[in-house]
This record gives sequence, C-alpha cells and structure tokens, in this order.
Amino acid sequence: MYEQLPALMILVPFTAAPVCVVFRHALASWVIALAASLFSLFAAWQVLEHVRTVGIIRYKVGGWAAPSGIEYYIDTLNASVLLLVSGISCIVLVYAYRSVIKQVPLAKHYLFYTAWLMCMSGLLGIVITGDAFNVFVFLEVSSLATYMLISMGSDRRALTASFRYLIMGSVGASFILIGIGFLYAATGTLNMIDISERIPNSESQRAVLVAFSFICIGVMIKAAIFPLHAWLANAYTYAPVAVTAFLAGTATKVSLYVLLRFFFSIFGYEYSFGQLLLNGVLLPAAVAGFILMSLVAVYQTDLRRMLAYSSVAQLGYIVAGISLASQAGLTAGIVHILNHALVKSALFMAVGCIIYQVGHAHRPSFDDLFKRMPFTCIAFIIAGLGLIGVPLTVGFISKFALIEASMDRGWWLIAALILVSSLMAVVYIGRVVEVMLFRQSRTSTPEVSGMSEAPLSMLAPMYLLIVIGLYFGINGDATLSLAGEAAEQLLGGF
Amino acid sequence: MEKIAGLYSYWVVVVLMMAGLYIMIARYNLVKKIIGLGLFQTSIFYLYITMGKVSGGTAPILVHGDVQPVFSNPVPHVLILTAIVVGVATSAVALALIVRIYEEFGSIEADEIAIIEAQEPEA
Amino acid sequence: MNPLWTLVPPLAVIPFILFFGEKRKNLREASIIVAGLALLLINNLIYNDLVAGGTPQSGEFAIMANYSLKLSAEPMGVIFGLLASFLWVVTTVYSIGYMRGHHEINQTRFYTCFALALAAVMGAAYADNLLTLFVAYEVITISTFPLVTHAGGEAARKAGKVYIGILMSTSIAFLLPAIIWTTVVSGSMDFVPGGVLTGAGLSNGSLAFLLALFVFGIAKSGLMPFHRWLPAAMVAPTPVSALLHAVAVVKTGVFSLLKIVTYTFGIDLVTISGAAYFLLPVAGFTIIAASIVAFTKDNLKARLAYSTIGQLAYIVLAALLATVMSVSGGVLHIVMHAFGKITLFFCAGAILVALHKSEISKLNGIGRRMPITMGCFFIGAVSIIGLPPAGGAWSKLLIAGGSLETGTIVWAMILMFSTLLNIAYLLPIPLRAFLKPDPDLKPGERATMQEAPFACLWAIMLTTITCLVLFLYPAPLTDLIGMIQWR
Amino acid sequence: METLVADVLLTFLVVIAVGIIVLRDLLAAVILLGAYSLTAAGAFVVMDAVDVAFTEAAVGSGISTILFLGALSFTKHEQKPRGNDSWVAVLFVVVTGALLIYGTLDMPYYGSATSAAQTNPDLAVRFLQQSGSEVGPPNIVTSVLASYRGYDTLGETMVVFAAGMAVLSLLGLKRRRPGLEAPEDAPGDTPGETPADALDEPPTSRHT
Repeated sequence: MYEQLPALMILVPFTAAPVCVVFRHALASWVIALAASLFSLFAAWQVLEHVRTVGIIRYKVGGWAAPSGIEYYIDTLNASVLLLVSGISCIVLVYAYRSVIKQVPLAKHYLFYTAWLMCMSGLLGIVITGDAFNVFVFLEVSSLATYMLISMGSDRRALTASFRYLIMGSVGASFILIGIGFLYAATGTLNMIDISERIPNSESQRAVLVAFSFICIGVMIKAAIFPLHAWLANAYTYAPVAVTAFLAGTATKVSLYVLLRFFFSIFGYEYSFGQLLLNGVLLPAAVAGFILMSLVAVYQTDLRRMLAYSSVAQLGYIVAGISLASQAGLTAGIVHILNHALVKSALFMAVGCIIYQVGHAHRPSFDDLFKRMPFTCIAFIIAGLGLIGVPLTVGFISKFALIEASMDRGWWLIAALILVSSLMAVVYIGRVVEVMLFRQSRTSTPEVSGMSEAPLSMLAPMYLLIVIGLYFGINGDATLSLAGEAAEQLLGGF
Repeated sequence: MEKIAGLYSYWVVVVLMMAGLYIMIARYNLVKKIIGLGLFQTSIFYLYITMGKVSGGTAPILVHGDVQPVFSNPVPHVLILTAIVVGVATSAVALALIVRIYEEFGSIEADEIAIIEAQEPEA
Repeated sequence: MNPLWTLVPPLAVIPFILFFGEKRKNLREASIIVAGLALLLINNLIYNDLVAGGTPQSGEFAIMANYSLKLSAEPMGVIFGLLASFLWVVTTVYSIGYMRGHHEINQTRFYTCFALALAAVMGAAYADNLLTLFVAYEVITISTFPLVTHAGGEAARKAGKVYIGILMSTSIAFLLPAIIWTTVVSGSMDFVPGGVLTGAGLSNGSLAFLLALFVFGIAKSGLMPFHRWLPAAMVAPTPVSALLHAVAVVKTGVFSLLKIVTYTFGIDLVTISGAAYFLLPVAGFTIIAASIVAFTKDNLKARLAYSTIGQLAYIVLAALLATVMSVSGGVLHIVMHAFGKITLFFCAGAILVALHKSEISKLNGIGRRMPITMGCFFIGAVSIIGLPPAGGAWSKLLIAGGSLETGTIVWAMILMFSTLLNIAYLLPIPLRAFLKPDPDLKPGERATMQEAPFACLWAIMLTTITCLVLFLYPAPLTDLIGMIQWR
Repeated sequence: METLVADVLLTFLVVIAVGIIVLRDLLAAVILLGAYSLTAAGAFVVMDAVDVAFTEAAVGSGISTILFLGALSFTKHEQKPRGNDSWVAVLFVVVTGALLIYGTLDMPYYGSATSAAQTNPDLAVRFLQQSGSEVGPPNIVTSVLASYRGYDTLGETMVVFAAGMAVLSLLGLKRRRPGLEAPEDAPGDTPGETPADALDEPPTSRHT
C-alpha cells in the first residue's frame, strides 16, 4: 500500500471523477472531490517525506521498467510541486463550496467537481511522470478540464475566454507534441532520463535543437510567460473565481515545473544555456514581462484582471531566476513558484469573497468595503503585502533570494528592474487598499453600512492560506532549503 | 540529392502543419480555426508515422514461425493512437464551445465577438 | 536581560486593549500605562546589564538559511530603547487627555497600532543586523499607516498615500538593494564594531553609491527630496504627530543611519573613502531649506514638521561627517530633539484641545490663558534652538565640534545659520502668545485660565522638565555614548 | 513502389490543405478535412501503420466530421471574408516552418532502418522481438498500447471522459446562464437580429 502511494495519488482522484458523475449530486460530489484531494495531499506529503529522507523515487507504472515502460520519477522538486497542487486544491475546494453556489447553476455542480478532479489529477500526472510523452497526455487531461471549468463562469465572456485559451493551449500542446516527436527521432526513446543520456550522442543535433525550441515555446504558452500570455487575462477574469484561485496557484506553476524539468534534467544545464536561446531570449522576455505586465496591472480596474496581469509579471520573476541558471537563482525561482502560488491564490480568494458579497470586482465601484468586509479586506492587505514583498511575508523571502542571486551574478540591471516592478506592485495593490479603506458610501444608505462578511467557509480557507504564507514568510528557511535541494538536484541532471 | 530524396517528405509534412497553424491563427472564423487545428494535428500524426517507417518493412504484427519479417517501428503508432483520440476530444470541446458562443453572441467570427465584448461593461 | 523581552509588553498589551475596547476606557488605558512602565523597567534592566559589562542578546531566529533575526543591546540601541519606552508612557498619558478632550473616534484601533509600532521600534532599537532592522523598519511603516489616516476622509486618504508611498517605495527601491548588496559583498548582515564593509574590497565610488542607497532608502530620516511624507502625516491626531515626529518613525530613520554608518561601514571607512562627500551638501541643503520653509508656515503643526526635517538633517549630517564626536552628537541629538520636539507637539495639541486653534497667527495673547503650556513651549523651543539651559545645547555643540574636526568650516557655518533661522521661526510663537494682546478679549477684561486637560498638562511638564534636566545632568547619556565601540 | 504511393497521397494532402485554406464555405472545408484525414489514413497504411490508419479513418475522418457537421448545424455555414491577409501570421508560420525544416536536416532519412529510434534496444527492438513472449498478442502495437504504455492509454481514456463531461456541461443541460445577473434575452435564437449581424450593416463588407 505504502509503496503504491505515488500511483494512488493520481488514480484516486481519477476514479473519484466518474463517481461524482454517478451521484449527480452537488454536495456528494463536493465531498468526494474534497476527500480525494485530501488523499492526494496526504500521499504527496508522504512522498515528499520519503524523497527527502530516503531519496529519489522511481516507480514503475504497470510493472514495466523504464525505459520500455512508463515510470514516475520523483525528486524534491516535483514532490514539492505535488504537495503544492494537492494542498491548494484542498484549501480552495473548501472555499469553492459556497462560492460556486453563487456562480454556477446547481445542476452543473457535479460536473464542476468532476472537472476539478480531472484538472487536479491531470496536473499531478504531469508533475509526477518521468516519461516525455506522458506529459503530453496528462497536459491534455488537465487542459480539457480547465477549459470546462473556465467556461462555467457566469459571464458569457467566459465562453470566449475558454475558447481563446483552448486555441492557444492546443497550439502549445501541439508544439510540445512536435518537440517530443523530434526528440524521439533523435534519441529513439521517450523516458526522460534515457533521453537525457542519449542526447549528447545523438546524430541528429539539429533535431534536438528544434525539439528544444518547440517544447520551450509550447510550455511557455501553457505557463503564460510573456509575450505568450494573451490567454490568461480573460481566462482568470471570467472563470468562476474559485477556479481562478485554483489555477493561479497551480496550472502555470506546473507548466513552469515542466520547463525546469526539460531545461535542466532532460537537456541539461550546459545544453540549455549554451544555445544562447535562454540568456538571449528567455531573460529579456522575463524582464519585459515583469516590467510591462506590472505596468498594465496598474491600469486595470477589475481586480481579477489586475491580479491576472500581476501573475504574468510574477511569472517573469520566476523565469528570471531560472535564467540566472545558478544554484542561487534557481533556488530563488523555485521558491517563488511555491510562494507566489500561496499569495496569488489567497488574493484571488479575497477577491472571490468580495464578488460573493458585492457582486463585482470593479475597483471604482466599491464603497465602504472595509466597513462591510473587514476580514476579507485584511486578508487582501496581508496577501497584497506578500505580493509586494514586505518582510515577514513569503514575497520577501523570494524577492530577497532573487535579488541576491542576480547581484551575485553581477546582473545589477536585473536587480534594479525587479525593484522597479516591485514598486509598481506597491501602486496597484495600494490603489485597491486605498479604495477599501477610504472610499465612503456615495449612496449613504445607513442600512447597508452594517457588516456583511463572506461566509466562514470561505474566510477560513482563505485565512488558512494566509497563515501558511506568513509561516513560510517567517520561517523562510523551510521553503528555501527545499528549493535549494531541488535546485541542486536539477543542476546535477538526472 | 540523396538528402532531398530522404527528407523531402518531412518537408512536405512541415508545410502541411504550417498550413494548419496558419488557419488557426490567421482566420477569424472559430470553426475554421478548429478545422485548422485538425489539419495541424493530423499533419503532426503524419510526421510521427513517417519517422517510424522502415523501407521494405511491414506492419508490426508478428507472424507464425521463427523468422520474422522487417517491421516498421511500432512506437510512433502507439503514441499517435493516443494522440488521435486526444485531438478529437479537443475538437469536440472546442465545437461545443463554439455552439455556446454562437448562442450567446450570435456570431462565430472572432473579430465581431471582440467588438461585442468590448461594448459590455467591466465584469 | 534578553532584549527580546522588550517586545513583550507592547505586544502583550494588544489583546487587553482589544478586550477592554471603548466600553472600558479606563482599564484599557491603565493597561497601556502598565505595559509602558514594564517596558521602561525592562529597558532599564538591559541598561544595567550593559553598564555592568554584559552583552544582552537574544537567540537567533533564522528566516533564511544564512540570515536570521536577532536582537542585541549596544549603547546606541539602549539609548533609543529607553527614550522610546519613556516617551511611550508619557505620550499615552497625554493621549488620554487629548483623545478624550478631542472626542476622537476609533481610539481602540489607535492604541493598538500605537502599541504595535512601539514593539517594532524596540525591534529596530535592538536590531543586531540589517535584516532585523529592515523588518522592524517596514513594520513601523505599516503599523503607523492607520495612525496617520486615523481621521479618515479625503485629506487622510491623500496624506496616507504620500506617507506609505514614499516610505515603502524608498525602502524597497533603495534600502533593500543596499542591504542585499552589502550582504553579497561582505557576506554578512551583522552590525560589527568597525563595520563589515571594511576590507570587503568595494571601490570608493561603489561605497559612495551604497551609502547613498542607504541614506535615501531610509526616507524616515526625512532627507530631501524624500521628506514629503512628514508634513503630509500632519493630518494625524496630535499624539500621533508627537510619536511620529519625535520618537518612533523619524528617530528610527536617523538611528538606523547612525547604526549603519558606525557598524556597517565603520566611521573610518566613510571618512577615508570620501563616500559621504556628495551627500553632505544634501544634508546641508535640507537643514537650510527646511528651516526656511518652516518660516513660511502659519499652521503650527506644519511649522513643527518642517522644523523636524531640519533637525533630522542635523543628525544625518552628523552621521555623514563620521567622526567620533559628530556621531556621538548625533546620538545625543536623537534624545535632545525628541524631548524638545515632543514638548512642542504636546503644546500644539493642548492648544488645539483647549482653544481649537491651529494657526500661529491666531495665537496672539493666549499666553495668559495657557501660561503653563506656553511656558513649556518656550523651553522646548529653546532646547530645539540649542541654547542653554536646555539639553539641545549639548548635542548641537558636539555636532558643530565634529564638523570642525573634518577641517572645513562650511558645515559649522550651516549649523550656525540654521540656528538663527530656528530662532526666527520658533521664538516668535511664545512671544506672540505672551506679549501681543488677545483679540478675543474686550478691553479691560481679564483672561481666564483655559489649560488643556490635566493628563495633557502633566505630560507637557514632564517632558519640559526633562529638557532642563538633560542640560544639567547629561552624564548617564554621555557615559553610555562613551561606551560605543567605534572600531 | 510504396514510396511512390506515399508521395502521391502526400501530394493529395497538399491539394486538400490548399483547398481548406481557400474555401470559405465551412461545410466544404469540413468535408475536405474529412477527406484529408482519410487520405492520411491511406498513407498510414502504406507506411505500415494499419492500426493508426484504422483509427484515423474512424475517428479522424468519421467521428470528427460528424462532430463538425453537428456544430455547423447549430451555427453558420460561411466564413466571413475577413482576416485573410495577416502578414504577421504568415511570417510566424514561415519562421516556424523554416525552423522545423532546419531540424529535419540531420534527421534519419525516410525509411531508414538504422535510425536511433529503430535501433533502440529498450523500445523498438525490445517491443519487436520480445513483446510476443512478454505480453502475447501478435499485434505489437496492441501489446505496447495495452501493456508497456498502458498508462498512456489510461490517460487517453481520461481525456475522452473529460471531453465528454465538457460537452455535457456546455450543451447537455438546460441552456441557461446562472442566475446571478439580470436575466438576459438570449440572442442567437433569432440569428437575423443578433448584435453581430448588426455589425455587417455596410453591405460593401459582404462582397465576394
């Protein structure tokens, strides 16, 4: 049983999904989804413990040893991402229950939770596998479920947002498929470790290079890295807000994980960064991303859209850390994957609470928000400070690590630009906080001036996430050492 | 010359793939985009299968007896069998979305829908 | 005594404040005073330890692999800690009178944030490394934001925007990279006698740039051009202004700078590298410009705010001159200016509560109605100007002496000129109050006493007396400053 | 001989692809896409991928075409004459294609029996030589699909399930958006009056 946990982590939510359809009952499917997520969380936690104490897990799926069969390859990096995905899923699921009641028709609830389970297990499947083609398959599982979840948004623009994402996502997935095809032609294998061993001896180095570029572009589309982020803003804005909170913390992070795996484990550090592709293309894209997207976020009036652009900007930080390609830079990038997931999910949950009570997230139309929803506002402020990178929040840990790493490499300009972009975060978060605290009710009807907080079942998970964030902000060593271990393993190749 | 003979079928397939990709990104009609996606994906399948072909080989099905003929590589076939189903599944979801979009917006042209969306108030 | 204990009273009192709330005001305020006295006692114990030759310090709390939060007591920190805890008690007593007399709203929130800010000030005072200092610095910024915007409404919104905008932006844009840079080149964040940057191999130009990042990054010290937050914060209730402008916020700024000059750079490195040359004129300019602007302000609190900017620039100047004498003068000036300026702010608040006047031009003749307040105002002004028999004389003397040590007289000239300006903008206020006729009185009518509530008055007298005592008996302070390890 | 057949089919595919690009009648384009799949299936047979050919014919040209036709029956049949000249798109496609062609330059030639893929002892060689004894069925593709890479097939099943649920969620239930916002009259019931059609007012844009 214990040895089978890696497989069960995926299979339990997979099996739970059809069960939800069988029951066709809102509450029942929520309970099933939550139970399955909790199980995955437990399994991910056990796996992480095992990886950190005993060592890397290589699990033969279906009994065939790699490279003939498909295997799971779990080291510190993907064990942490597994924990992140299943953890965020659990927390946001609790939150989702009430939120979804307002945003999705009751008859569709069981489908909603089915899709949620599919999405989560698809993401877990991408992360856990050690087989290149398998990544593609599970990418599609999670993508289809994501398109479905986004299309359930109550605004009709959710449909077009979902469609746009589908087009971009399919192009990305097709690019990855092409890349894997070229890799197979060049190496004759699909297992990641096997590929990495065979690449240096391959007679088809051009094919390897093209495979590298296509996988890189394909994954960058899925990860919404600037300038391939066009799908993200509308998708995050019009999806049911619980879905946005879930995706913001998991989907793009998983894609970044895939990027890391391909760059460092499969192609290898020397290959990836010897081709001038990364330093020449990726770093400018990252920097342009976090500067421009922070600027765009400043001018957004819809909170969800603002946070969506902010996400693209924050992904830029992560990519910048990766592009440093040093132990310190990689550590900073990985730790920001975890930290930003915590912060951004919490922020979207706070916005969801506002939407739940106020009915919209349009900043200029708020009034008396702090008086009406003090707990939500406080949560938003704390998480916002985390986004800015104030000390004792997670944002500070990762920003500090990132700036230190870039200064260490002597990349002063990057460090300076990161700071400029942080200042923009002060502005866009500050604008919201200002409205929350100071915008008086213009209609001045005394009866609405009372407190009307979101339900406890939404506040509690949000605060749980905030507390986790604060904990890792104060005890940053916990995440940093994890990320450091992962970075070390990545730089060492397989 | 030998190179051209050995590789041109790849090149043609690349052109086909790009035709599909072009339709996906250049055409405003949503259905046409999905047709382009189908074209793109089918061409990728073709690329894979091309890679598996061995001259003078046969379909990878074992025959009775001790001596087996030369087989083409079965691995791309396996992968593409999965990919075909995945591709059609994606198309199905996309088409369902298009039907819903048509119901809501009365159009299946991306530019027209964008204009309608721009006129709506912020969510 | 572990300096960590200093965080306990201000944090432990918060639940009590929230629990007692508006309904049991007396208990709420009594609990704060008890906490304040406890804090004062703890600081005193730390002081005793230090004087006895001990090195009171806390354990390390690692928030990142190589970087931890740690508190430890050294002379500068003990002075600042004692000062802040003493003035917390006094300000609390004063605010009891002020807030009730002025019928302020949301007093519970006010006292909560006040306590939180105090805890952060303690953290800054005893910070053992740059990281701890930075954390405390940011917590002060955030926890005082609700104090600045206490009144609510449009004016508070604008002021709050400027306040948080400048303080947070500069700290992120300049202070944070300066800290990380220091860490990258020296491998350490600790405050070490003689400075960690000595021998780190930075060129003079880099050192100058790094120092500039620190000086401008610590916008709490009010150096131009990042001083705008200080007058903006004027919309806050007067006890807040007193706290912000005399103790917590601004003093954290200059205190941090003094510590960084002494323990990160080392005063020798600053002198030898010439890093401060191009920053000294900025401080000099701020001293003069702020004094001139103060002269043009009719609003009493605004005039005091600009006066503060000028006085803080003295300390910045003292830090940048980086001689033993000037830095000692800077440390001493933290205390002297604190008592002088808090007296003046208390007086301004008392006038507001008693007579509802805030413009200087309207203060004619009020000396008859508020003789004690205006008398204290006079002594506070004398201390700020730097004249005997008030404490401000000593610190100004030391800074001026230190400036002469560097071999040029230009900085001493600036100090002298600004003293003249101080006289010109401060002394007319008590003179106007005592000598000009009261326009509200009919001829022949006698003024009646209209002093502020007793709690306010008590606090004002206490700080005034301290100003005088510090002139006569500065020995404990100077002894403590003598214990600073410069190298 | 078989190369020649494959080449002829490949030429057909190019012709069909051009047709799909040029044609504005969606119905015709869908039919052409079906034909494209069918032709590709034929080529797959020539290239010894009979299982793939069968699936492509059934799923790619059969089911897929039916899905398209079904969707078209709910929407419009014609693509409007816009978005035909996108130089950015052309440039992007040309660059991408050129990169791909560059990648093929040192690939094993078509039909090579000594390529890395063909000679990998752990994958192709093992499947060809040992699947009979290790798994059983004579069809090696089946063995690999069901056994060695059975986990992919599980994923594939989940994709189909997810797609089914997505279609069900989009179309299968009562067609109504959730009730948070004010009830809106559904456009699209009367296509002649939809906002999109109003955009076509200047008749000049309808030129052919």
